[in-house]
Amino acid sequence: MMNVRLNGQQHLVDDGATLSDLVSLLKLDRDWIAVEFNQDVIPRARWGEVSLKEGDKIEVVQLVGGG
Amino acid sequence: MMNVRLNGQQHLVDDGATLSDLVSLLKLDRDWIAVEFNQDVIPRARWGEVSLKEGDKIEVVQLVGGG
Amino acid sequence: MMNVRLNGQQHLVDDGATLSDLVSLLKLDRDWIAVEFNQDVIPRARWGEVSLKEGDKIEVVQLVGGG
Amino acid sequence: MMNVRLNGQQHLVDDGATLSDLVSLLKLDRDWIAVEFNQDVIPRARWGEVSLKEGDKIEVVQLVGGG
Amino acid sequence: MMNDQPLKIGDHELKSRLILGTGKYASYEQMQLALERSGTEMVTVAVRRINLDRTSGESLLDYIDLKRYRLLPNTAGCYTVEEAVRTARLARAAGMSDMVKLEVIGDENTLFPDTAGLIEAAKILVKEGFTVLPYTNDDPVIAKRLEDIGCAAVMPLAAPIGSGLGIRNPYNLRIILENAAVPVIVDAGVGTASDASRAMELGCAGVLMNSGIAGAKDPVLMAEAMGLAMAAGRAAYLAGRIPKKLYATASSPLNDLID
Amino acid sequence: MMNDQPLKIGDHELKSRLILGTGKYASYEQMQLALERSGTEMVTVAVRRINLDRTSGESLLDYIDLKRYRLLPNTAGCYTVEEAVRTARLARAAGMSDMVKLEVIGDENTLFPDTAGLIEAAKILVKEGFTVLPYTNDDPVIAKRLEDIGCAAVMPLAAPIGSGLGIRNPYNLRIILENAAVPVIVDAGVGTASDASRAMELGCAGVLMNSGIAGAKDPVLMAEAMGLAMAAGRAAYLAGRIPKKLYATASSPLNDLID
Amino acid sequence: MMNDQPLKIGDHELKSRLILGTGKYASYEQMQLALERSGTEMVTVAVRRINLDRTSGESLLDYIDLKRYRLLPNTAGCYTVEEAVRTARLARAAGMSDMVKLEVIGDENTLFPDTAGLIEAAKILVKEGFTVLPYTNDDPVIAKRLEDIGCAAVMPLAAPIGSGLGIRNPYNLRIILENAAVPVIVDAGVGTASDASRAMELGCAGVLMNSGIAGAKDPVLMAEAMGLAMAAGRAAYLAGRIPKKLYATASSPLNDLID
Amino acid sequence: MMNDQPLKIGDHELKSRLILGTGKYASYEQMQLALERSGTEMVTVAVRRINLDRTSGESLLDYIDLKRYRLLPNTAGCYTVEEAVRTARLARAAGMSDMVKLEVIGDENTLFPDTAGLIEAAKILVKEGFTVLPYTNDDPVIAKRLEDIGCAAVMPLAAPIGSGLGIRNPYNLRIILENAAVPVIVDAGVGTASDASRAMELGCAGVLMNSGIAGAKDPVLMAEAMGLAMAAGRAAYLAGRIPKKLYATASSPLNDLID
Repeated sequence: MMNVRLNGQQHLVDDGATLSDLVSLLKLDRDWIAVEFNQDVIPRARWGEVSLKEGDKIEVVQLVGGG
Repeated sequence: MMNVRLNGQQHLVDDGATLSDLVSLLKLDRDWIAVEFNQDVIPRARWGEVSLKEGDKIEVVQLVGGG
Repeated sequence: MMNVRLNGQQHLVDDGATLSDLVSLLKLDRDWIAVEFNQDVIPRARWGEVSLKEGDKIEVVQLVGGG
Repeated sequence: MMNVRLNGQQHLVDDGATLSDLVSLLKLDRDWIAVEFNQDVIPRARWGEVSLKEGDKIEVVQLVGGG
Repeated sequence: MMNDQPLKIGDHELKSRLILGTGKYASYEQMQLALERSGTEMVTVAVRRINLDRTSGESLLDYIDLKRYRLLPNTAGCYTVEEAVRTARLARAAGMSDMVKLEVIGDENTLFPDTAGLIEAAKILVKEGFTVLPYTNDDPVIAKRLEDIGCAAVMPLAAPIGSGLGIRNPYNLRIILENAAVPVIVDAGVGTASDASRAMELGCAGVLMNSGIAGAKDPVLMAEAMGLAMAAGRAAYLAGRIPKKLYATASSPLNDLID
Repeated sequence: MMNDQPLKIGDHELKSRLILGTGKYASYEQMQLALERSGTEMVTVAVRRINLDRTSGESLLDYIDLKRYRLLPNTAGCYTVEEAVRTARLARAAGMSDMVKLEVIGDENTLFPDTAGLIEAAKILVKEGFTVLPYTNDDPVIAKRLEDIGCAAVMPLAAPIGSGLGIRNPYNLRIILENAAVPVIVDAGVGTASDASRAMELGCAGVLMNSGIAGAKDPVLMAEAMGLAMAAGRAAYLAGRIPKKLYATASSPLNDLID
Repeated sequence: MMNDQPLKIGDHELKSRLILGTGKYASYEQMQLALERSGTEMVTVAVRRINLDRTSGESLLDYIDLKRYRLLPNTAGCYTVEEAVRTARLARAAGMSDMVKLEVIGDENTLFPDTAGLIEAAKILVKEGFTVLPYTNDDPVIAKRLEDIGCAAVMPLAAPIGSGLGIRNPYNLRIILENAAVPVIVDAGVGTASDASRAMELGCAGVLMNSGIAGAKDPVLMAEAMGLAMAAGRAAYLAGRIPKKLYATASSPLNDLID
Repeated sequence: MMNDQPLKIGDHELKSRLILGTGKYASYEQMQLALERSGTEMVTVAVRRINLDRTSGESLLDYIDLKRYRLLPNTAGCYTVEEAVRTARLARAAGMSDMVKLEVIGDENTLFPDTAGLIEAAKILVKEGFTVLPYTNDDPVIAKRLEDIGCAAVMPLAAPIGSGLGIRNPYNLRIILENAAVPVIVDAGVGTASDASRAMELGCAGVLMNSGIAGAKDPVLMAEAMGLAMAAGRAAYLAGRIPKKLYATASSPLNDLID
């Protein structure tokens, strides 16, 4: 297990997990969310290629109501 | 024949003519016009009862565009 | 003695009293006041000529602050 | 003689002339004018120390009406 | 679409709160299209002598579908009580309507009403059973008096007739509105769509206009604009606008920002 | 109904010139009804972290029919160029739209833009292929610069976000309009229907609003009002209003009066 | 200092164009200071019954130097022609002035005039030799009629008495000014210095005020402000302002810039 | 006369809060009279190349009494940071003043500032010890930034230079005033006396103007008007105006009326 920083909080993930695994674990609807990995946006199609390492910073965002 | 004042102008009519006669002579559409006889409005139904005399003042008006 | 209506209230005055007497009795400064007697304004110079009768209506006014 | 660029125009000055010489030649009132020499402002007190060379850019300005 | 009360003027009910004049159009056809496009249900007409020298040709009323539009005759051009009253009576006789837009004009340059004459004429016509809609200035005292003597509505001007200046004094209009029990209809001065909306947002019951439409470059399109503007302003009034504030309030959430 | 050009923003075309925010409604259902009733075809959305502690429940996008409404993600809440740029990139990744309503906020009380940061962020995003719609102040110099660097529109505020003050400075807006080759869309400050009409009458290409609708007593009815007001103002602009005059011009004929 | 014509009202001439009310001050001393500081030369006073139950104590007139200030009695509080006429006559008898600020009030909430009653009362008083200054609304027709029947000035309100709203309808005021041959004096509604200046810039002959000064936090300082504002506005009117333009014109030279 | 604090700008103190430009007068004599009559204590001047072809003749400074008037050189006509900074340095060298009215112009038609350039130039000049008075737009974010980097005052425009439009957006000005710790001086756009009063009534520390005076029909009289207007507006601000209300409040007593 290792610690990543997910949306500003500490989060434990399995060694070798990818962004895709993370999104699955969180049970998030893959449409309409976006993922930033160490300040780079990762297109949905490449989530499976990005393996997480200790200390990585991940932002998972969605679209909400706003003006 | 006698002179009446019709819409501000002198006008010759037959002796004994009524308002109804006048309107007919002028070939006016009886709907949507109104007649004032010596400053009294005469309802359409009574035009036939009003006989003209020398010097009578008659106004015949219609509805026109306005704001 | 008799009753007059002075500024909307009943007021007792001596028989034969004049407007001038009334103003004196009230100890009013004669400058800058005006007197109305039964709805007529009486010039200052004529106050002595006006004798009061039972039921007369008198208004004595002054100038006050206003806009 | 050499050419300098004075207020945007070519201008001939003696070899070895200083800013002070230039100002004198132009018969300018020394108060209330300012001199820029190759984009540096030169304080009035140092005008005598600055010798001109071919191609130098000089701006001599004054205060005028403005809002 | 919104559920709104009809506008009641005397015994009459109108779904559209826009009243249109029929003067100054380039042609009757243009007028007809403008009326149609605006959605109005009541139009003003003037009363004038028949010109006996002219062959009459077409008449205004050939172009107004009376099943669709109610007529509101006016007394435009009358400068005295007597002229206005006589004109109103003729209008009723001609048009078979008991409604009259009562004008007693006080001055030919401003076309402001002669309010004293207006009140006098209104008294006479109310007594004779007319449904009187007086064109008045924006003076709250006059408006109240007109209501008190039995007028079915009061119609203050927003600005001089044909001026297009819009609502020059919304303060007076607000005072009139707060004190009126009869419909307050802005009459005259509207120049563009937002003027009409603004009148309705203030709480007016309706707007009467003519020059703002007939004088536009494209009168038919402006008529459509005005119809929309009336509906917009009325809906906004009923919907209850947000209060005005000097500072900002965010419309997107303040939390859950990335960092 | 009038024939109008669609509003073109970059490669996108919109028939409705009203852009609506999706924030601050009492419920998603209310928002959905408001969008529908307004006739809008483009809605703004914000980008926010998914809250991992909350069971997600319903999502905004369950209530927005993407066949009907185009998404315009914003960068609301961003106070730096970097935040704004990152947020725009995330929005694109999430929403599959290349459009962004770019906000770089300069102050939390007024929510006025940081115009220098705005220009910097706009440059970056234009280079990355975004269709950038910047929320800006009403400064003509800034507006021109934003256009020059490739923004697809400029969106000056009418008044502070959520203030409802309406168009505080129509003079600046007119100058911006006279000098712009891209659409000028009023963004923020609209409080009621006539404000929207007025923006369109000035010649604006569109209006973006949120609080004016969501904060009204009846948001759904206000949404309808705003949709009507946009159409009214646009039509009035195209129809060409009458000039303003100090004095009156009669709308009824001056001749053929009785005497 | 500028050379200006005095303000002529009937036979009276005034150097200061500011007329001040004397009501609502915290004390006579405060009023006295305010009058002094304002530079006024004419003050309004009201006519009221002497209260016979109160020991009279000090009187207003102990605090008004009649060599310095002319008295302008008013008929404030009168709601009928008869009351106003009787009050004016009493005022003349009391004050030995033939001037009267004529008020016939139409409504207690707005204190707007009853213009029909005003005209009637003015006719009576003009015939009796009064110099009549009528407090009226901003209706050009009423203003003209008051002038025609012999009033020495017309005094339209800027806004309701005591409201401080300033000049609500400069358009009407302009029309009144363009058509008046007697002095037009704004009476009522002025709230702050710039309101007074603006009235004078429009071309008014003077301004009459009371609440704007007496109700200020520091009435004596506000009186000074108003005196200055009147002089400022009058001078600006006489000096002839620059025209308004949408775009800029440089005030510094465009040539001889460094490069 | 009122006791007021002097206006402090950096180390400088001014009794008069009016700053006058010296451009565009018909003659130096006229300018001199205007300065005198206005009561100003600080005048702006521009920096321009000496024209070597012209015999110099009289100079502006022959007509400005430097014991009476402080000089405030401007950087008018500068479109880049570099030009503005060089011009400011030259001004200091010529005028022996450390003050500068900093202008970095963004567009020749509006003469609106290039605010990004303005901030950059201000930073440089503050570091070099200048007392910087920046001419800026009315954006509260820019105003705050200018203050934060050490400007001695902020000088937002009321309207475009020379436009005479007056205070176009008092809302922005109020926000700037509420958040500023340095003097806020309205610079540009003032057209007549009441505009100047209004700026001061909002709480501004001063007003800078040129075209409004030099372009008037009678500049010397307008200068006097502006001096009076500044004093009037300042006094009204300090005196505390009455609140605005929709309805009336009587200024004469309500009791003791005759009946």
